[in-house]
Amino acid sequence: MNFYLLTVLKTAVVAAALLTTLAYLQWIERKVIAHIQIRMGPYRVGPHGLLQPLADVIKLLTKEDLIPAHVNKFFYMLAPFLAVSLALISIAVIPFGPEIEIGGTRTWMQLTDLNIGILFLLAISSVSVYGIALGGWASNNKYSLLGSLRSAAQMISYELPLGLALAAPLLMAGTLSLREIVYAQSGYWFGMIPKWAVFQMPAPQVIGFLIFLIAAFAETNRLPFDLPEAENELVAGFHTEYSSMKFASFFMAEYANMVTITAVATTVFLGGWMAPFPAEYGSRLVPTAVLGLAGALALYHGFHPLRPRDRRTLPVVGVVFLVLAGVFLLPAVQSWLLPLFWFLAKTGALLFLFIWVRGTLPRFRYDQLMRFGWKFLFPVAVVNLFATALLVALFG
Amino acid sequence: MAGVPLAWYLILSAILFALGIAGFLFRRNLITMFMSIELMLNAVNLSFVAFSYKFGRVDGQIFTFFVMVVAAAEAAVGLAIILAVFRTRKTLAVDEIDSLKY
Amino acid sequence: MDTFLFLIFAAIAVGCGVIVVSQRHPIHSAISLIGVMGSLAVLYLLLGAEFIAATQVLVYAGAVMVLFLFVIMLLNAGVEPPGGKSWPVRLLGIPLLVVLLGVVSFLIRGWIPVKETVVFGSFTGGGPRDVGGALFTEYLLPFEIVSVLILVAILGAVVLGGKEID
Amino acid sequence: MPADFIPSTQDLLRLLPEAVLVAAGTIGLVLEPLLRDSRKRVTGVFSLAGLIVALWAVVVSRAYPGTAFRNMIVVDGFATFFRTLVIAVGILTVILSLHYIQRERPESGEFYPLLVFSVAGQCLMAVGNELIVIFIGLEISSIASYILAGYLRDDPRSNESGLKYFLLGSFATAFFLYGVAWIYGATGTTNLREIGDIIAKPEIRPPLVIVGTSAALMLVGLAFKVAAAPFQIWAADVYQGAPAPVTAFLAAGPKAAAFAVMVRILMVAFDPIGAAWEPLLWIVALATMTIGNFAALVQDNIKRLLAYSSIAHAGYVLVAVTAHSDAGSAAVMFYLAAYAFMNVGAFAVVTHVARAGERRLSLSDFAGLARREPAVAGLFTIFLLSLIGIPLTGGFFGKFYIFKAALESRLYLLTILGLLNSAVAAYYYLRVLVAMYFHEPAAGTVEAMPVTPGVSFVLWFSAGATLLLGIFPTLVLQFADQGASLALVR
Repeated sequence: MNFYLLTVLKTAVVAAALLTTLAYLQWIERKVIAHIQIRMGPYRVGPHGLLQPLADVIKLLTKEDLIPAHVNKFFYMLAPFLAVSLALISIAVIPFGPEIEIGGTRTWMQLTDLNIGILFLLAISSVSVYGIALGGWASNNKYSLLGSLRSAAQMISYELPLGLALAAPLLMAGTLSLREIVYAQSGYWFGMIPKWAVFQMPAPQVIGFLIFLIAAFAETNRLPFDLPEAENELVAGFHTEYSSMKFASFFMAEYANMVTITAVATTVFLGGWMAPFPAEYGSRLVPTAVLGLAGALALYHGFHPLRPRDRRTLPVVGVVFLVLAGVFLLPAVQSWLLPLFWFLAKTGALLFLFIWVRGTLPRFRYDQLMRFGWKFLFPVAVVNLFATALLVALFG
Repeated sequence: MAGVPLAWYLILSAILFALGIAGFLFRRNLITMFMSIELMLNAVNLSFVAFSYKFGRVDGQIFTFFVMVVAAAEAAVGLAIILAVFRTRKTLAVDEIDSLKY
Repeated sequence: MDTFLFLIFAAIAVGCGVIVVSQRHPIHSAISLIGVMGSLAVLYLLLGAEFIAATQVLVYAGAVMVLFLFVIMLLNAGVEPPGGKSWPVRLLGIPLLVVLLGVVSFLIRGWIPVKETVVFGSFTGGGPRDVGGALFTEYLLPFEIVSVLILVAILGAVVLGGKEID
Repeated sequence: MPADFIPSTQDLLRLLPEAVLVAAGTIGLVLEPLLRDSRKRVTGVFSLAGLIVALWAVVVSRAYPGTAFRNMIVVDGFATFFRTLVIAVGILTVILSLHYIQRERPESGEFYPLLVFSVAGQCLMAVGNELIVIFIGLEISSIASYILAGYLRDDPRSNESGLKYFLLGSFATAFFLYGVAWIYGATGTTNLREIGDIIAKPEIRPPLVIVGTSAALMLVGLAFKVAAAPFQIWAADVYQGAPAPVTAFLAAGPKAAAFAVMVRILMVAFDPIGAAWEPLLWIVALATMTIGNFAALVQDNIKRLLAYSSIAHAGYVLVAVTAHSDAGSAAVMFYLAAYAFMNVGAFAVVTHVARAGERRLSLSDFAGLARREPAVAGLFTIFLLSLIGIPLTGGFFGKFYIFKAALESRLYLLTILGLLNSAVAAYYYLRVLVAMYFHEPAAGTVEAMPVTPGVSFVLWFSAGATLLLGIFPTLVLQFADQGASLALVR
């Protein structure tokens, strides 16, 4: 098939999937947080509030697009656009799976593979601070400015440990291309333990992974590091003056960053699309088992409903899950569905962790945040990198 | 396949360098003057990379790499100095910073 | 295609460069400077310097300019008052610079033959492997001593910008 | 990894002084936060020890002449001379600052590591045989100097000085770099010797105008660094505003290293096109001397006066560079050595007389100094006489060798103009002498203050060195002669 056509097709698929994910991620977050706080969460719009994201989108689109009189128009308009486009662009280099063949066409489950892939990601993430910084400045409001100054300082500070933590697994992979990084993590120790960077000899990157995760919270401005938008100190921080679609853009950017950074964590530390244990122990049956179990659970609750509405909705959900479980058994699609499953499962687990942490931990104070970043995280990341380099040089 | 003449890259570099000089000479805001210097350094980098292409070797790019490191170091120190000046004088206009005279 | 890309990004670079030096507000200058740096990164890609292109965005746009923006916002630097350097300086300076530029361009045109062209993809020695290899073998000494420079810069930033004691 | 890229022991020995300096600076940094505020001076003492060890390391690496790190650096007599010189200046500056920094900014001990790093950068400039190394050395030295000039950050004069030094220094760096880019484009190399070889062969030489332009751009950058006309504007403000010991350092160390780079670039890389740059330097040298001397005539602030005098002295040195000969290079080296001592000595006097906060800097503050503090005044007299170029001082032989080299290269007009300039210069130095010996102190002048041991050591040592160079010039001249001829070995 024509290269350009294929690329356009792939881009369309990825874009559609990503945007849907972003919309529903917010629904998932609200649900999860609600359950942590023993509430119901979105419930009204559609079954289990499933149509809530759609309603939100309609609301945001149709709201009046206010531009306050005192803002710097150009940068005020530019900032959300920058934020969202930079957040979305990084997905282009993430590999979701290996090279696959569909209908006689061979293609990679990745939009493009750069031999500077990691650098590209770091570059984009380092530039993405401008959206927030400019938005806050252009709003011409002291709270917004403070929020954006905080975010700039925070993102610069935590980018160092983030980059250093990323560098350590690169030493073992010996490449900057994300695709090759995943391949460097294929195989199993003793036929059992995956050779993911977190488990890889000679220098397992457990500490590196933790540093990366912590820094990732700061980079995405999520709790416990969401100081740029700390409501009780800064009204809403950098997006106080934003409404309607522009507000939605900032919102989307935050979630897109979250998705990207968890996808990077998966790719670099958790072996990307590689299964956690070998096929001969039945790893290819795991998706079926998981989905089947979920389907069975849904069916059970559907027949023993807690709420009247569950009687109608849950069985449908259960059937859908069971069908999906069946699909995973078809050999024709297994070659590309399985890697995708593992990739999404790992990314999803990390995203859940993000939400979980938000529901659990309190916010840091600003000076604590800075001190933690510079005086703890950064030195640890440096030591981790040195230790890895030493071990790789000696035993690699 | 016809490409772009290498000379165009070098002329672009010269234009940016000249713009940097102009900015340094005509602007009065310390930060803008400093940014003009950064513009000049960027112009130099473009020249290095273009020459690196000309010789088909990587050493011009290495030089660019070092220039970037130096630029980052200069930025850190320069902005710290500008902050210190602002702290004592509350101005960024270069002609108001003139206590050193006869 | 090459020519097209070059012309677009060269135009962006020059346009943003002009804005850098002509705008009165430092924020506008800073953002345009980021524009210059970004388009230079694309030109580096066209010249086959992938690693340098990535570092250009990472170091300049991602670190240096963030620092600039940060300081501008911190000091709340406003619009430069009109006037500026005396008019004779401008009247003399601008034509002088233009003439100088013309001479330099003429020199370059005479020096580099027009048939020496840049074709995208024909030089592939600028990947991370090549640059890294050169840095750690041939250019080991500069690579090591540049770390001293960074140490000095950090030290300086702390000495000059650190907390006030009183 | 190919084995030949791993530096050999010899390579490392050739880089020993720089390594020692960097190690000393780094350890000083680690030491600093461990010290209580009243004991920050310990880093100074430690840095002093490091500098002295580095001096020994220079002697060690002198025994291994040759290039190292794939021709990146070269250890020859020239390099050894300048390494010794800048380290010596570093030592004197540290001793001079021990009391000063304690008094003006006691809570911070980073001053000395910065100074040591700056010296390390200057050493790299002295040994650099490759434009990359020279550039990085230059930047280490410069950036550390910007910080040192603005070190008293709560003093508006000091941070103004740091700011001006920084802005114009970075501006100059950009020119230097653009020149480097062009010469790389023209020759395909940044190694000085290889550049020289390519330029020397007309059949493969790139167009002369291109080489000339790149040389000119690099010279613009270096002219800024040595404060040569027409790029001397920053020097007066920077030297006046910087803390007095730092000014002493700036006028001696970085300037000497920049001259080392200039001489090496001109003599090694651009030697074949001497005819092109000699006339240019001729004009620059003359302008620098004249502007420096005439501007100094009207100064009332002693630091500003010495700043302009420093510009004028850079002009004399440029005369020797213009000579474009072995003798000229030797004269450059000798003069810079002599100037370093008299300059540091003079600023030691200024440090002492200016007192806390550097408030007493005008010429009238020197009135009657001879009566109040005869020893200080006497030593200052030696330095001033040397700056004028009176026989029996180092300054005399410095000028003597410079003009001798100029005459040998048949620069008759420049020599005459230079001598006239020296005569003009005598006037403003004599003004200081007259004030010290014949003027009554202004009303309300403070009583004499004991000279601190550090300042006193620097005073006596510099005076001794100045006189020694004036009485036995051959001691250093031999050393310089060997170095100068080595720099030209092809």
